[in-house]
Amino acid sequence: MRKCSLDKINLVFAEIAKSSALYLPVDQNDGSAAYKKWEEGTVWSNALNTVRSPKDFFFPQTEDLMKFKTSGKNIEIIDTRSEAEDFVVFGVRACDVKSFDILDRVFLSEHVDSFYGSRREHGVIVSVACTRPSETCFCKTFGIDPSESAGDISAWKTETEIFFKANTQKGEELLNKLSSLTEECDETVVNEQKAKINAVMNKLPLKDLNTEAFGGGKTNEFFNSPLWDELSQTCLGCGTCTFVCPTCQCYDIKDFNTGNGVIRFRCWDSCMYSEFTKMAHGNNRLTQKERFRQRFMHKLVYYPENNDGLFSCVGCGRCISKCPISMNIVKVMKKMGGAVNE
Amino acid sequence: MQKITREQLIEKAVSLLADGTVSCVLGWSKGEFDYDVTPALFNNEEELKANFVFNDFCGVNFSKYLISKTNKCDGKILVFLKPCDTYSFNQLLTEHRFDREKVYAVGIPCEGMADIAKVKQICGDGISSIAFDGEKMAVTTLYDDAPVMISTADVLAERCVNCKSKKHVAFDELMGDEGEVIDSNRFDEVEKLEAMTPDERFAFWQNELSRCIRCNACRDVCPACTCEKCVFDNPNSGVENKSPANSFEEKMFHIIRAFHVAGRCTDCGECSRVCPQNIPLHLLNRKFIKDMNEFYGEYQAGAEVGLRAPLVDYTLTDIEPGEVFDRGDSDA
Amino acid sequence: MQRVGVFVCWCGSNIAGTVDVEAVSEALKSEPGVVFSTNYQYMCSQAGQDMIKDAVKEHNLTGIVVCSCSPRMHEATFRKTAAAAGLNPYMVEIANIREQCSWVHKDMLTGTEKAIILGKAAIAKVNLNAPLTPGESPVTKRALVIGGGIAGIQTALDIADAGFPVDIVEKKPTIGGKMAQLDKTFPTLDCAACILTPKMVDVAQNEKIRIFSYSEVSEIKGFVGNFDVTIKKNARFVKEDVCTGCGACVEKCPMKKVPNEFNLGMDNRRAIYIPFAQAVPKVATIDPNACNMLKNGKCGLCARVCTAGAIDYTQKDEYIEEKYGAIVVATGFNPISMDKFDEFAYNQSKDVITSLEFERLTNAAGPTAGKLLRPSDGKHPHTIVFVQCVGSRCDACAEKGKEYCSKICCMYTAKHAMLTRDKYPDTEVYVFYIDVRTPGKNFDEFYRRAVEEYGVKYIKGMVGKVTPEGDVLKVQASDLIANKQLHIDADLVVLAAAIEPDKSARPLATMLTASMDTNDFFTEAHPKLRPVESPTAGVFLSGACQGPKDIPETVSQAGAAASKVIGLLAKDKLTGNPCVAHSNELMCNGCSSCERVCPYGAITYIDKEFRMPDRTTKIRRVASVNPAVCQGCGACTVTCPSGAMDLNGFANLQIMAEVDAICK
Amino acid sequence: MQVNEYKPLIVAFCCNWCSYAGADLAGNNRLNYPAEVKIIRVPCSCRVNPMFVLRAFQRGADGVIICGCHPGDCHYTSGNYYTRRRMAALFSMLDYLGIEKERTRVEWVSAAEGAKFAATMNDFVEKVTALGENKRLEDLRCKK
Amino acid sequence: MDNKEYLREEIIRRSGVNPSKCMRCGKCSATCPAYDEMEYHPHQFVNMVESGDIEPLLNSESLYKCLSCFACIDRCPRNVEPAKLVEAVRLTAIRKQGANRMTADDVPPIIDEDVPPQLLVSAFRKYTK
Repeated sequence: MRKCSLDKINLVFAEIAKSSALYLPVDQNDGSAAYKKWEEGTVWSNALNTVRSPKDFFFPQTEDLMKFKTSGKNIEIIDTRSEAEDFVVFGVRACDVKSFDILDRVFLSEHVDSFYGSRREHGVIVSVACTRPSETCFCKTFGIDPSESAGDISAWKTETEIFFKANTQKGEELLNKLSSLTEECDETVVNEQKAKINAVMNKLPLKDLNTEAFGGGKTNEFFNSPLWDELSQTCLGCGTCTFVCPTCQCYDIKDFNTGNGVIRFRCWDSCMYSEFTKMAHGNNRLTQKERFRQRFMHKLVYYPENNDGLFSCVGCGRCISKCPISMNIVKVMKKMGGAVNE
Repeated sequence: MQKITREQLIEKAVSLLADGTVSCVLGWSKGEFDYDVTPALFNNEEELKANFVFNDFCGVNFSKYLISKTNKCDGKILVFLKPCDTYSFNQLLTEHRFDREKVYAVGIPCEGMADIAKVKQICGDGISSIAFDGEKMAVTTLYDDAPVMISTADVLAERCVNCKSKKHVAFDELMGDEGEVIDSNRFDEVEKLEAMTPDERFAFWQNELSRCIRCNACRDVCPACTCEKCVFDNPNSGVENKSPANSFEEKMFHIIRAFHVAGRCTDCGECSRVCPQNIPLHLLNRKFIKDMNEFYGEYQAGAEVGLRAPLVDYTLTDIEPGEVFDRGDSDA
Repeated sequence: MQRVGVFVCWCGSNIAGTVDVEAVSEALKSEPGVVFSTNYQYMCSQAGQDMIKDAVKEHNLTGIVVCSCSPRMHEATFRKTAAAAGLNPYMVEIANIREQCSWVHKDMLTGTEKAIILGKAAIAKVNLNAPLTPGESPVTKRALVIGGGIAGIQTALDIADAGFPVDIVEKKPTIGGKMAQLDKTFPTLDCAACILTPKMVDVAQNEKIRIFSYSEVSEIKGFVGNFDVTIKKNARFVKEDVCTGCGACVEKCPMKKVPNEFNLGMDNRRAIYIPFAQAVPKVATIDPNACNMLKNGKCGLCARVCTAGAIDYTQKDEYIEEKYGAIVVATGFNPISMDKFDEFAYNQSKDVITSLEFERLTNAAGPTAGKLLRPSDGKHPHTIVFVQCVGSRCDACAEKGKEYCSKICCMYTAKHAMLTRDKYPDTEVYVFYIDVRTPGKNFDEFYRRAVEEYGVKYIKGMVGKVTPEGDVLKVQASDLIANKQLHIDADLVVLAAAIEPDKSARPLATMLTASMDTNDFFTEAHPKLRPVESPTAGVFLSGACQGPKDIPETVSQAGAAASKVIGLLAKDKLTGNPCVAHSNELMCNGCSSCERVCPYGAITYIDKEFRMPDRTTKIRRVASVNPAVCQGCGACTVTCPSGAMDLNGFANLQIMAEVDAICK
Repeated sequence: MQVNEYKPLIVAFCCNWCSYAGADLAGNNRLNYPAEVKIIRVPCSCRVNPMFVLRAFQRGADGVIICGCHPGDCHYTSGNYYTRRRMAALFSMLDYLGIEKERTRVEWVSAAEGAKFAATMNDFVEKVTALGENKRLEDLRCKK
Repeated sequence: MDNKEYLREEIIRRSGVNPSKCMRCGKCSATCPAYDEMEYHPHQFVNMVESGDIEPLLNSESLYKCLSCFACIDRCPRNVEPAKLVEAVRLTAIRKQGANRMTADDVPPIIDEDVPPQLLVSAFRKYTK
């Protein structure tokens, strides 16, 4: 374990930025924080929660898959794939780190998504233990420990200092680069910090929320539940929840006609949209209720069913704070879960 | 703190359910915390007593729901409308979007709604409870032992700071006393922008719109966006697009959306309320409203049912498109 | 995707001079969809057209692009060619490489480049063209004329002459209108009755013409060629077909004190009456507000004296439904009310009258049997003051009068002044004017005669005040040229009141979806080129309902309107322009924006049942365009936010494809 | 000299009854105007959807001009009055977003005004050329 | 802007009248009860203001002959409102240093039982800045 004083943090950033692009949460004028590329003078936000999750770094909202160049009646195909540059994402919360496992299981199992894969290889994640969990946090529900974040490097932040622990090869390498700026130390301070955080965790309003009721094999139990009508009745069908969600991974592949060619690109899609997974025969989910159900069934039942019980929600709380009508997975779990969550 | 209380509203709803005037109620349902309120249909007294809430966070404009809900609910549906909501209500009637006969509208006074983001900017994250008390709200967080006292006025949502009217322009029944149309400063922001140089304006919007994630919340919440199928969702429209692939498409979406609601937008402010990226979308709509007021005379969409919007109307002596710019600059 | 053939025209050297036609046809070969491309000296020539026809057969083309002169020149030609080759004529697109390319650009390179781009745009468009067939609608060979004044009469006669049945709807008990009330007509001074009444008789006797007098139009549905009109025949309590017009009932009627509107209330008529001797139809009418029998069941004299037994106190309003192919509006005008002009003491003194009242006073059939006598005391007036522009040419915000010039006042005032001096040389006649406007054949000569031969005193200036004092009217006016204020003791003051469209015009316009200007005059389809047609297809304008007019003008316009109607009724079918708007009902949400911008009222709304995604059905209000009425301007397509409205031949996607091709 | 090298791309929407005929007249009288102007024929100026204008800019146009009958002379009586309002609103909005106002224009050109058409186009091209490439409403994907 | 032009603008601004709307019908003069007292009649007033000869008007007695009965305003078919012009010119005149038409001292001698006090007051107001 190594530590460094927070007044030296910008030197650390500078050091990292030397060898690879560095992204970290920065305060925006509207009071929220967003990941920005670090350059001299950029200030690391104290807010850990960002509106957009760091999934963007590996699975961007839009990316080109291939191009067709047309001239007259001839078509030429251009492969747009290229090896990603090295980059570092600094200050990722434990829950967001967890979301990468969930995405990996989708993109890196048969067949490997080379776009995603290449970014995962070249990205180094420096996760930071939470200092001030929000009332919307419920990562514990999914067995995540915000004080023990699992990036390539785990970091802990106190009033004055920041502590680093490498968990992977990539992490080691990066930490070595910082050796001149950091010094070896023991874990006492960190342990105090952990204790602090866990103390807060036990005060959180959603601390008792649990997943007992859900998981693989529960399809029949929930699918036809009458409760879906009530839960979805005022859903606007916008994509906010899915787009701010760190684990939503659905995308659409579209062609854009540039006039002198075609760009085939993929972009995030949302199961809340009426056009989602539209096929030759039309839509297979015709009403908002069905789309709404799909999202939560996927997170709480289908995904665990195919991924040894792993839920595809990390309790980051983004959907809770951003949904225009404040309908969210917590409310769904409580309604559907019945007694266990009351 | 709202003048009208949860209890009064429940009482009203219960009595209307009881005498069969209405068969269901469109209202606010309490959430996990004291501020996350969800619109919901209530069918009976029990549900109301259990979940109905009314507080400074009930900003949702119900008007648009009437389009779908009037078909769902047999018998009349009771809807509580804040003054600004009544304008959307009228505009939707103007466009024949729902059956007036199937709605029983109760106008309720509104003291302005709070913006939770502003609250959090003052007392930080981790809110465990909010108690309403006169002009103030007591906010308790996980991190301070004593509640922080915040005056409601300081955390009013932008649209309420610049409230354009406390008058109900449509209702079957009015609770509390009738307010007046207010001449607000809602165009000041627009004027500030007009005063900037084109480069500054471009930079401003570039920065704002670049945050757009095309979640469509602004569109889907908008009481003026009631198309059966939006051009941006329609593969045959020629302009369909699902994501802001680049700065052009960000602009394209927001310009066209603003243009499509121009003259129909009542400036209810829902778009800005729901934007997860806090893009000041109301500044686009208000630009159109301000322009039309200046070019073609004062016009408030939804002020009456059946009004003719500026863009579906004309006079023989309208301003020429070439003249609009200099005007803008001179206003500056 | 179509199989497109491209035909580049040299137009001799007109195009080939600055455009390398060879290069163009070569370049366009490789465009998507193009299967054949060639060029030729004169595409529009027989040989050229044959070339196209052969190519269509040989390469079984489904679309044709001709790069040539302006489509305004030869689009029709090549559409015919396509049709002859068995293609739908609307599968042809023209790239205008002459007027908009070779003729405006000097050097070969730029010319050729641009020609290629224009060609590409046309190809991109034609690839999205769809065969169009013009809608056809039958024509009801019957015309409706609303208003039985000289305008309506003339129009009806002309249409009937051409052999088409015409109905006239007149709200008064008789046709004839204002002209029937006039004495003489300027500038020829022949008596109005002498020239009008024969025409009225013609109308009555023409078996092609039906007169609905004492009737109004109550509802109009349908569109050009197919109007469904409901006519309300007000109960006149006299059986029209039985009444002989002998007038015995009128003689006997005890209710003698009913103001006679035909003489503008200057004398009285009975409760049962015939407006005037030459009325058509010459049928009595009972005024329900005056008749004792109808009011309280007492009297019934007329029924007893009527040998024909035409009186029927139980008669009810009758509604008649009729189909028409064309409608002519001839609702005419009225003098405006003088109430707002207290300064002229119109309401204080009987001796202050309007020019129309003056007409009656000098009319042999009038209240004074043609003798010019003061309404107050029946004395002969010795000093008469005429005031022009009363209520005409007022400032918009004055709210008293009208902004426009009423056009006829200058001439009839000159006429009145002249006639007065002619019949009664001992009278002093003053005319106060702001300007004297006498454009028109023999008009100015007429006015000069009034001044020079008849010694009418024309004074540049306005009357400011008229005060009745004893039996004289103190007139205070200004003489601007002498810069004096005049004080004249007049016996009679005649006001040339402005004229305004009849009150019935506005509601009628709404029924017809015909547009009106702010003064309630009907607007014409084009101010210069279509002056007698309203923008609404199948509706035509005749007479003063379109703007102030004198008799000759009215008559000529009436004829013009008739000829338009005849042109329409002569057709068996109307083939519309197929490039019309159509709404995609699945996307339309019935918001009514399109209806509001449609200048032709072509859009209506229907409730349609839809299967909803959740397998329920829902009734929705959706727009439907009447292709026979739509003219294809496209205003609706832009107003429609969902893009449910689109325009055949100029579809959103087609225009965007052109944009793309040009910007490539 | 670079400015002279640069050739802008202008899309002109012309109503069939007045402006398109005006353009033809310009041709008949051999009145030159830059070849950068490409005309698209529409039945009436009121057919021009703001989406077309943006589309043109997206695809690489540097200026868009809409020509219609003079107010009062519209073949469809009122079409150009709507155009006038729509485009006034749209242009004002584009200006508000910081898009150069010289890139958009509405002109009333009658069928008799061939000279005016040519003059207008010359002037417009000149103004747009002075501005240089359209950077603020461009879509890089459409660049060659 | 030369003085003549300036005066014209000033009068038009103060009166809020647009003299160019005048159609030369003379109805104002025709209605004017003070016509004979006046050297310049209402219609001339309008005409002169439009052509900018304000000087003669400023020095003319007519200014004080106008009774402000507003008959001309009421009757003018063009809404030109001549009386407002007269008023504007009068103001311009009396606003000049010491150009008051009437001073407090002038009042006592003309007090008269038969004259209602309001008349004096209003006259005083009208003739004094």
